[in-house]
Amino acid sequence: MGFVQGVALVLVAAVATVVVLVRDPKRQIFLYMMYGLVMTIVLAVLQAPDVALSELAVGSVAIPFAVLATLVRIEHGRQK
Amino acid sequence: MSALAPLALAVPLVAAALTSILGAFVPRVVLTLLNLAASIFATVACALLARDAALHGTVVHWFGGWHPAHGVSLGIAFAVDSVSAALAAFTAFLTTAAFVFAWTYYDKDDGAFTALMQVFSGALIGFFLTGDLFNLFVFFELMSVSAYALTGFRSEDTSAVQGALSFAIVNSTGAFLVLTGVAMIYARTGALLMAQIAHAVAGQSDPLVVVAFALIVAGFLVKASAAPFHFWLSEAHAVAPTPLCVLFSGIMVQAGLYAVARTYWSIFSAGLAPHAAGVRDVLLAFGLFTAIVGAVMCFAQRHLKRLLAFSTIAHSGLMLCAIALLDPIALGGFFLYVIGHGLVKGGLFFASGIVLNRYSTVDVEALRGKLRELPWLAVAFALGALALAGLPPFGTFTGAALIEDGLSRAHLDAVGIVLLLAVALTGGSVLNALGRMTFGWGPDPDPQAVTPGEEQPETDPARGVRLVVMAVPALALTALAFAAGFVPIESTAAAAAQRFTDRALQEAVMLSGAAPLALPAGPHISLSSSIVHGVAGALLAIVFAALGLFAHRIRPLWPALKRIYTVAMRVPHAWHSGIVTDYVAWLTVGGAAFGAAMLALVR
Amino acid sequence: MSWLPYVVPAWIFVVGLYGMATSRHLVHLILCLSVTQSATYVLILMIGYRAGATAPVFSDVLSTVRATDPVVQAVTLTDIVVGATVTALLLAFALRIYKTYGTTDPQELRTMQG
Amino acid sequence: MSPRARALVTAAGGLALLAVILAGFAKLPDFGVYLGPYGTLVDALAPIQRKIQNAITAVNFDYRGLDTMGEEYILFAAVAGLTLVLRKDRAETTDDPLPSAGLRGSAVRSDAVRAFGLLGVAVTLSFGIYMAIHPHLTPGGGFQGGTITAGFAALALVALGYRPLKKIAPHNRTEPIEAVGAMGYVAVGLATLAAGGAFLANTLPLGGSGEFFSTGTIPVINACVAVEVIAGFVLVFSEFADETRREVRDGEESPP
Repeated sequence: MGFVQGVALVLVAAVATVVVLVRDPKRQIFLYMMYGLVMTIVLAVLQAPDVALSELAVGSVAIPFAVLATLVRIEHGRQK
Repeated sequence: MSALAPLALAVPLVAAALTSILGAFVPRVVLTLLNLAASIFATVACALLARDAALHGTVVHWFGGWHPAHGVSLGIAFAVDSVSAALAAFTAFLTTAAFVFAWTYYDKDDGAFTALMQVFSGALIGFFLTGDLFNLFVFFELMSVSAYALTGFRSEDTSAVQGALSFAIVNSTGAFLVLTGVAMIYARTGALLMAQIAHAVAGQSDPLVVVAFALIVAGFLVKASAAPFHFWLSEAHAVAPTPLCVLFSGIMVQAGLYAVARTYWSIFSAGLAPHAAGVRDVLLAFGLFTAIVGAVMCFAQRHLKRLLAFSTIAHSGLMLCAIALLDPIALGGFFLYVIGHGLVKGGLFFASGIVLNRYSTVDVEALRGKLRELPWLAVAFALGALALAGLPPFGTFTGAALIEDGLSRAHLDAVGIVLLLAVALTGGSVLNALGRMTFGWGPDPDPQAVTPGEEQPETDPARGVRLVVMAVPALALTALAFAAGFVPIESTAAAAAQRFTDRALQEAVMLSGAAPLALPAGPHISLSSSIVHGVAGALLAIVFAALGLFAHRIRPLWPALKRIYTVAMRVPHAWHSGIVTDYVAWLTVGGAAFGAAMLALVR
Repeated sequence: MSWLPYVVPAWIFVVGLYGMATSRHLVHLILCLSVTQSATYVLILMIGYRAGATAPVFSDVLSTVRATDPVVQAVTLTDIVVGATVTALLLAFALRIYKTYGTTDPQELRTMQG
Repeated sequence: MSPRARALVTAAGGLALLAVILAGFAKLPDFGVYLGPYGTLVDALAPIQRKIQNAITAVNFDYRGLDTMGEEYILFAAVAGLTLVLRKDRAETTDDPLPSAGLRGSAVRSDAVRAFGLLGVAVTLSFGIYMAIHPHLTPGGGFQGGTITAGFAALALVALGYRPLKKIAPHNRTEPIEAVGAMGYVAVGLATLAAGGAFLANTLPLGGSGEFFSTGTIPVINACVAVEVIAGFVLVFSEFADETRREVRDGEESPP
């Protein structure tokens, strides 16, 4: 196993743990976007460029968009 | 003939997309007719496939024309044997009945419900027919996702979406377990075609194979609602639209069990056969536990759809025990039981749908005495209840008789008695509810008891022709369940199950292009010795119902009885907390226990 | 000990489950589910990886360099896209639950008890 | 269970599950060793059998095309369910509309934001479409290109506001388009079946390696997937955007 792969794998496990343990979704979602980026790197070093591109689009754009919209809506409800 | 296999999948899927495209433009009756035609086509196509597979052996369709070369498959194949085709045909048949019921049940429907139902049905058909492990997973996911969407469909009901969320979270986690197991076995074998994997793992039973097997089976047991993975089922059933409940209880849960049998017999038996006793013990323990939990919880329900859902859990436990025996005749009993139970449970769910439509509630206590207006419906409920308890000649009896035969040959008569009590208790629960709904019997409801959430009527009460259209599928399924008992199919079912377990033949047909073989004549099976068993089940059901309805009249004993019952039920009630995070916790524990038990016993 | 890298997907899977079971917010729960799912991607791609190999995308001339397994990549590719839409579906459920019950804490939702 | 009990139960169960899984993982081939044969064969055969340069695309749309057809329908079902739940919800819930807040960032949207947004939309759109239509030649394809192209919808929402997107992609148009994409995939399978081949058999001429019109049915199927994915994600984005801006119906941006 190469050095880069080792680092990327350790990093993704660490970020996953942090994403799970941060309980406030408003902060969690930014960590989740970061997790998406780290995951993209892992997939790229595993020689899967197609998958990495998908993960980039999904993990850092699509899901965060939907989550932020949901949180905005919930926040609005809380303010009332 | 092999072209029928992809058509049985493609036609429902095309109908679904067409329904979605045309939904806004064409009248509803056209959509209904289109979808009825598609479902009937799928039913007939799968029935023809089943017949062909019985007469000439496994029907194989290589998608994309990718025939395997040198024992290695590049593509995906449908491997249609008479059992999988029969179950696919039953799926399409139940879907047809559900479309008939839904025809007048919903006042308006923009096509989305119909389209999703059709996708769900197509997914199940693909799930039964495929001979490729990853493709099995894809159809598993497709079935699940369309089911989540359909459960959330009635989102005007306050609790529908909550049930859909629990359903989706728990089942998605189960799917990840399956995928992990598939990945592990792929790492070992470099193959995804079941026959090819089996060929590659022959003789291997090291921890990788055992854990891969355990994870795949645990994931499918989530769908099969085996305890402690079962919590989602009662919530999904309580809130799902009635026509969907028929498919959930009638075939979706059983599809999970079918996948357990398929995974074992088509793939892992190649490696695990020398350790079959360990596999049997673990599956049997989970099956028994499921049957007991389901039956006990079933009796405690006053929400009719939840009651039926817990009865499905209990019967799923029975069916898991049938598979656990790893015995072809008991497996044949399982296949027959799927059909018999599906017909009976379908009839009961349609009947409760009519109750919900008419009285806007399925709370048994709120319905006290009301069913007197609809005596034919009360009779349908009563017949369904007795059929659940295994009364001959209902279809459930034939299946249970074969399972019982397998149990006694394995010297597990005690297990048979527990299972008999469990199914009798589910029948008794329905009779208990029926006594209250029809005659107003039973103690007054406990004011402190939790009242089930208010049900929103699914539509306006139906009268006249609309009521008849709803009554037809309800009564027809019960009548078919009755008639099924007169079809002398038990010997054929045993032969088909025998063929289902013949891995060497599957490998030869799939990988080496050997000619498939017609079904041999089945063993002679005598059902007459089981009749006592079936009648005893029905009598026990009546006793259980009588206890529920009249125990309060035994004045001196009643307070003590009630107290014992309340205390005893505290644990299972607390366990079914309604909190999805609890369910994830139990899934984790259950998955670990299942895997650890497999590792410990299969060596 | 060359299987040590496989600890990573196993850990992500279990830690995701732990996050789901202890969650106090539906959105958090759904994101944890998505983390659990991502464990399967890592596992599957690790299984198809071949040391020193390139991606299975070939330029004009067929190269003699070995490539990684395209099957696992195809499988993961579709799974990621599908996983995203399922996550979106779950978020829609969460939103609806919030509007109905006024809470996002799964542990306060116990109407289905019993 | 109390939160504490639940955490303990899950931690214990999770550790046990971890041990079970690792007991199996310990027998996996060493990391970096791939034994095959499936992937090795596809790598060797795809460029010859299908004149294709991207073996992943060959697996997705040819060797294992049925899987992808199933995945298409998963997408279809998830999006249909999502629109049903959210839309029904908006039609029925009675709570007050949102104030002028939300993702689009409010009424004060400067020209600079608009300009950069437009630029972003143009770049994403062209990159996404480029990726979507060249799956057989380079990394990319209907799924990846589709998601990135649909990302333009998200950007357009943030930068330009809501109405332009609704004009380009109103729901009543996007939904049938999505279904057409899904149905197109099955239709290709049915066509090859009718032509006497197997379902999803690649019966079109394969062309020369590296040409745009090559690899037979793969570009056709890919186009269906791209259409479905783009339409699906546009629907997802605009449905969620709808949630954050209910004031449109009765507020500032209603048509004059």
